[in-house]
Amino acid sequence: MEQKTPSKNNWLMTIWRTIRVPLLAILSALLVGAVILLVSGADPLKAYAALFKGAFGNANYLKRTLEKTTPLIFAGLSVTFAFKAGLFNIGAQGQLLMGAITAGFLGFAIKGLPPVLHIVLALLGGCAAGAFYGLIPGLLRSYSGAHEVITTIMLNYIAINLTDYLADGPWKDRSGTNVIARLPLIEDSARIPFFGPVPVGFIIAILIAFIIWYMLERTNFGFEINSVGLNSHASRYAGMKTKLLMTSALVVAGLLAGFGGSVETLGVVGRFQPGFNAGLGFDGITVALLGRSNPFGVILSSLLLGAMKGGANVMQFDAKVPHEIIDVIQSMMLFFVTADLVIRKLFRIIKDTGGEVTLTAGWGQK
Amino acid sequence: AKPAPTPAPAEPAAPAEPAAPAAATEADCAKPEVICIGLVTDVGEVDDKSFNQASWEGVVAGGKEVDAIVNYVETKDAKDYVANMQLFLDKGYDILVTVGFALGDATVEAAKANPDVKFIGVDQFQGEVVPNLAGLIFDEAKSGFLAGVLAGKLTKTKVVAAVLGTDLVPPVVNFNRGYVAGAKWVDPEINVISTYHPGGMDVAFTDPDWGATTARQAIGQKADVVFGAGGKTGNGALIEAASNEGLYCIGVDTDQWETVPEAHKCLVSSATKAISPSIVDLIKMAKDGSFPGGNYIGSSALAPFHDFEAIITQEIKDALDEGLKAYDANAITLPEK
Amino acid sequence: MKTTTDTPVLETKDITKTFPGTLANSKVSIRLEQGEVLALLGENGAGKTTLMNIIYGLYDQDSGEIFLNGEPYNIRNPHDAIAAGIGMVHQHFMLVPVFTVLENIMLGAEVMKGPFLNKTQARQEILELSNRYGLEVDPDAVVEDLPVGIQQRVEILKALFRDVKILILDEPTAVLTPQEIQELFQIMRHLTESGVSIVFITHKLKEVLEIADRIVIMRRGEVVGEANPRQVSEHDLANLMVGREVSLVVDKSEAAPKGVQFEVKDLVVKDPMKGLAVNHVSFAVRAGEVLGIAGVQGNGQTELAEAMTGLRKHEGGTVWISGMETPQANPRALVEHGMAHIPEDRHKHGLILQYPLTDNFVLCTYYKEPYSKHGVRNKKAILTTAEELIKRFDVRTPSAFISAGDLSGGNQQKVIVARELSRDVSVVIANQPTRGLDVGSIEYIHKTLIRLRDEGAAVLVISSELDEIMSLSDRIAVMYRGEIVDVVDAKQTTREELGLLMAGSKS
Amino acid sequence: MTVGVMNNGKIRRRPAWASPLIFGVIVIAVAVFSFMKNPSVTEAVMSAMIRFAVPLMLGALCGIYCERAGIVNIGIEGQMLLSAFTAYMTNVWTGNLILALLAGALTGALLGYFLAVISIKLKLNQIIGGTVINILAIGITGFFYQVGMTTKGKFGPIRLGPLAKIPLVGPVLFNNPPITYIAFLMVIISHIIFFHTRWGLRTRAVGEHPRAADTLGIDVFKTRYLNTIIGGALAGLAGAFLTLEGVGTFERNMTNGRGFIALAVMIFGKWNPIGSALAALLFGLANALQTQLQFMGINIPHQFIGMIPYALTIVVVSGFIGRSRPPAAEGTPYEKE
Ligand SMILES: Nc1ncnc2c1ncn2[C@@H]1O[C@H](COP(=O)(O)OP(=O)(O)OP(=O)(O)O)[C@@H](O)[C@H]1O
Ligand SMILES: Nc1ncnc2c1ncn2[C@@H]1O[C@H](COP(=O)(O)OP(=O)(O)OP(=O)(O)O)[C@@H](O)[C@H]1O
Ligand SMILES: [Mg+2]
Ligand SMILES: [Mg+2]
Repeated sequence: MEQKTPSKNNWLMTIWRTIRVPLLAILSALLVGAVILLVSGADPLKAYAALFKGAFGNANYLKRTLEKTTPLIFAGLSVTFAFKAGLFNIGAQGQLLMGAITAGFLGFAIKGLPPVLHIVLALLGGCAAGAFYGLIPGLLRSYSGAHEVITTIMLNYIAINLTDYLADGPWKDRSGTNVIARLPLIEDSARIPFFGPVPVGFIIAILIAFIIWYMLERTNFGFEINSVGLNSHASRYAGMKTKLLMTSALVVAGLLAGFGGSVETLGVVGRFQPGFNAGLGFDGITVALLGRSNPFGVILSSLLLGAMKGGANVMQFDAKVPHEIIDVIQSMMLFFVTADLVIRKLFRIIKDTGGEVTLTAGWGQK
Repeated sequence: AKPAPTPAPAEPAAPAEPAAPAAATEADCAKPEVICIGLVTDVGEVDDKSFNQASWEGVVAGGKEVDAIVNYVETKDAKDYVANMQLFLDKGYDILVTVGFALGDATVEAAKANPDVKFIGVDQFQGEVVPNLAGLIFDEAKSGFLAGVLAGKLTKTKVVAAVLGTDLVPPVVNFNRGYVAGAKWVDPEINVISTYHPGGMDVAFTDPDWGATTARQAIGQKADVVFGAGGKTGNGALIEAASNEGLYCIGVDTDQWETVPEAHKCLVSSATKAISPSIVDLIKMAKDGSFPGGNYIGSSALAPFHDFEAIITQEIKDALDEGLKAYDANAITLPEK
Repeated sequence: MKTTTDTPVLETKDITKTFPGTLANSKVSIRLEQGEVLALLGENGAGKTTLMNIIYGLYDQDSGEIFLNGEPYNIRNPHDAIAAGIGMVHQHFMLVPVFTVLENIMLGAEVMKGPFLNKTQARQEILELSNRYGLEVDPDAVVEDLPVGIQQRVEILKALFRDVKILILDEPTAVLTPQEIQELFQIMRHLTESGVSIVFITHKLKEVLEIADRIVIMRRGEVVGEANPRQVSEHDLANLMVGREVSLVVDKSEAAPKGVQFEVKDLVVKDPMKGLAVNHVSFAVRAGEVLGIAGVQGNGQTELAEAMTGLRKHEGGTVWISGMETPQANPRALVEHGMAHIPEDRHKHGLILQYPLTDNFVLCTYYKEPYSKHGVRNKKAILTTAEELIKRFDVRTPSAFISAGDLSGGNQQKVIVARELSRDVSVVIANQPTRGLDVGSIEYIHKTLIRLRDEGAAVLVISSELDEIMSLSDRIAVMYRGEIVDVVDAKQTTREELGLLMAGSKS
Repeated sequence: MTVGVMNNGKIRRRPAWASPLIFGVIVIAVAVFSFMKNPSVTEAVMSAMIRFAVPLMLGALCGIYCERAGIVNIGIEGQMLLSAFTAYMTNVWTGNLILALLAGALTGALLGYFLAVISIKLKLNQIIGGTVINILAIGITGFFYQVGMTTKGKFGPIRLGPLAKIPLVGPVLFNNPPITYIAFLMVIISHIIFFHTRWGLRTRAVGEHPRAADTLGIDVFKTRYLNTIIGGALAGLAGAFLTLEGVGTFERNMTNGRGFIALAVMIFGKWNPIGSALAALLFGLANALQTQLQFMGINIPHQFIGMIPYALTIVVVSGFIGRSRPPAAEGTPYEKE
């Protein structure tokens, strides 16, 4: 639900209004981080300069930051979409893995396809695998009442086991030079290319975010998803197929996560390898919350997180700061960005009227 | 909280000692007369009490020998291997140590692209020879076998256990294959109960509670020797064994007498692979121009018995010698996994 | 039962309270004398509940003061109010649905035995209370399983369980049957005799005249007058409240029914707790007539309505619209067949409270043109419709973008009525359509229902309000224990006859 | 006044612990049977079950206290991790296990207070609050943890006199270290608190319908604060279990998702202490069984064995326990106008 502000005065002002609180929040988080850095004897300015350099300093760094941002956007969108239907998708991790391994398999197993076709095919496969992996908790939730938080956590572990098995068993790279559990390299025809320093996967992610936004805001399907999330009884009364909708919300969520996994395999890693996608699903939750369950917010928050992840090693290298500090700063950012109230008090900003955001309240809908 | 990335004494995880040789700094790495050695860890910390740490200790010790500036970067995301190597290459480092099989591809590529820089790839088997890249590999099954023989000799219940990290990486599997073979070589009747951690790569080596509980479960069914092979997961198993009377435990990778003091009560020995000394050797070879491309096999053996010297009878020592001979003569067949 | 003393037990002075966009109370001053029943009248959104919530410490007033027995008393929270002997039965139940009756009643006033709850003794006390006042409940039933009428009893028992000196009853009669209302009045008299003072809020003018000692009338946040129940008529009160002339009787022409437009054949609904909630019910409604279904709450009307409107699966029977059998449990198909449904529970089924009014107005038709085209929503068309309906149905709201949850209950009901009755409909099922509404709104909704009848719709009104049933219906079916026991002609029946049928004694 | 009302609405409701209990009975039956065939293995599996279950049980209890009062806590993982760390550090510094235990519980309580402030005072999204705790805990522990510290020991088992002599039950239940006993005790105490005391009744009311509770003079904020703090202390105990009883030492990230599993356990047990305890035991059993299958050398890829606990949970949750309904007001800040 977006809130309408009828007055259309200065759009610059409007943008400033919407971003000033998050900006100040980021600033506050960096300040807290600086204090910790100072206490531990490091030079915060140097550290932050290194962090920034590592994230955006040259084309290579920028490229890496965008590479790191891409899967976050997908995972964040996945969590967001489920939120909208009142469901808490902790399963993005598993869905992402399923997508990643399927795309990785299609990427190496199919030979001799023209590039674009091969990429599309592998992406479709990855999306389908993710969607399927969202379908399971969706069906269980709708038709047996099993809570999606439990089932998706469990499915995450099952996905890890399953992909480990495949990577160490039937789909293992059996070439002489390989000894470890992983799939063979994908064919060149399946590699998602770059557009200058910008990974094409990143562009796809932005596009998908826009599509999701449009879907949620402008289409009947989005309206139905939102309705089910807010009041499933009233949605049924209004003639919506609530069980089907909840199931499809998790299917779409799974598809998005699977998409992210595929893009990761085809665009960044080049093969499926256990451990290469660790933690992305949970980062998706962070990103979704930080982005306030808004697809554009998800893009921004993914960029922020992606930059921090991208710059972390340079910060460690140049400023001799352990990268754990990144976690501390990240959690502070999450805190301040969501703690409008604190920021507004701190910086004496009066509350804008409206602009209330609905996030999920608890374990999805009751 | 980490050992300082400057030259430091070779003690594990000792605090920084800022005395840099010849007052050279990292900025001088590009100069030919200044030797700089960089280390890129596998996902994990440089003080992981395991192969990252052992490698770093090797780098520090080697750096001392050749008067070099040393530094490390910890990898947080597996996708950053290349980027992390590039950090050193951009600064003009001369020797790069990359730790772990997972960095293998990235290291080969970097070595090919930077023929003037020497690369040491720990645990990286080389399929083809790149002259400036030495793949430091070990015969883990060998020290595993010796551990198995030791266990087979020490057990009274005829049940010995192994608590292992993941089987997704060969070293762990090889340790276990050797261990099983060793115990059975002593007495085919011995029941070897071994378990791999059921989780993925990201947790398999960092789950000491699982290791401890699993060791306990093995001890409960009469296992009296526990082989803990799997980073911190294995360490959990060692510590659990130490809290029981009359049990023995065997560590892995390095001499764990140094890294897991909580296990002193049971730690008879460790199935080591000599990561640190081999790295020191390779660094020295890099300096005097005898750097070997291709695979470089480091030694693997049992660590000293420390406090248990008295218990290790001559008979056991003989058996170990005999076993080693049999192993070297390829007279031992290892089980599948 | 007024025993006049000099100082009122409760007095408010110039209470003002604003919500974002709404002035809910503006300098409200009222007095409550010892042992009297003070009725508070006012249209929906007049600010009655707000004032009571302030007195009870649930809201903080922006300005103004409260006096208890002449002393200024700062009520910061309900705890203070309870300490001062104030009890309140809230308009929207304040019951924990998953708790038992017993737990709900003892909550906050627990009976203890050492560190533990003494449920045995509490049960005893509750049974005594309920015997004394004739408020029969099973202390161990879970509240959410109970029909609303019984939940209301629990609310009243809750107040009685704590000795109160001042009792606030906010629309307690909205969900009660006539008999239950009489018994409530009995209790109220009993209480005032023992010195308790009562504030009584209702929209039913008959009740006010029957029980009140004094009437205070509010409109748009202000006190606009005071009346003596012995000197005014219902008509006067209605006009005072709404500020214009209202007609209390539904003026309708003779019905001109045509063919059967809506039919229910042999409908069976099972309920895990009730067995056959709807027991082989059949009836037909013709185009151009209003069939009322009367019955005491809890006799299967809810289940019947839910089954007919597709909200619930039924175990047997069929539902026909214009000669076509409709599919089971499929509200969308029914809408497509031309059914409008005003649901009993507006918060659960009727509205998505977080949505703006715009979206709520098209909740059932969002997928149709012009509200959407090829699956894409047309927000402009939705807004146009919303603004038109707000005007046409006199919904009191600052804008069409306000969340439905921020409207007063009466206005929420209007939104639903507007949505359902503005469509092209052939069958209208209105379940308790005017519950909690003020006379002005009731008048409007009744008129609309009759207009739809005259335009040829088959109208089914389910209500526990006998007056409403009698004045709207052309024929009246009476439900008792899941069955329709009789269908009578509205013009020929009497309240007494209906009352007997509803009580299960077939004439 | 009862005219025509068909029923006062009494339906048979299955208590939350009913379905886990059915499993419990089955498990006991199987255990007794296998005990007669192979006592030591059965004992070992049962003991391992309990050990796996204890941190889950305490974590789930934490969740129950918070959520029954209306506060969603997905920060259990972080609370456990940080408490494990402080308990460990206290043990290192003082060598006093009791002090260390208290430090762990206190840390958990402090983080509980932090979550309470975030969700009650600042009215932030509670899931964010929990996430902040999780990330913060990883950062802080990683940053401050130093390798090379050792503790003097960990809690050992306390035999409960003659009880410990009962076959099977004795060694499994009555020969455990203190935190295990505390966990079981807390399950029972919590059950009594929630369903038989004033505090519990009020807490549940606050979690279901805070406004109703408020109208009855119950201090919603205070109730939420205290429960979240108590819950935090329990998560702290779970963390302390890992470092003081389970393993005896700390490692980065050693919770490895147990906090999240605890949440699943809580939901599985339908927000009921006894139900959750049984669910935790079921989970522990599945874990112990998968280890045992590997011990037995069952020849299927261990990943499939590793899936067992998770697959089993899904089957159980979807087939047997049906819908679990969270406290209605959970996750929403309470506001007074
Ligand atoms: N919590 C709230 N937030 C915003 N507006 C509110 C709130 N509570 C009441 N209002 C508004 O204040 C006005 C007075 O509401 P109140 O509930 O007091 O009316 P009422 O006289 O009780 O009406 P009804 O007869 O429908 O119960 C209404 O316009 C209502 O929408
Ligand atoms: N915090 C709130 N924010 C927004 N709207 C609210 C809030 N609290 C209550 N409301 C809405 O304001 C209206 C008035 O609330 P209140 O609790 O006073 O009910 P009421 O007016 O007495 O009941 P009725 O629904 O019969 O009018 C209700 O419709 C309610 O949904
Ligand atoms: Mg009201
Ligand atoms: Mg109102």
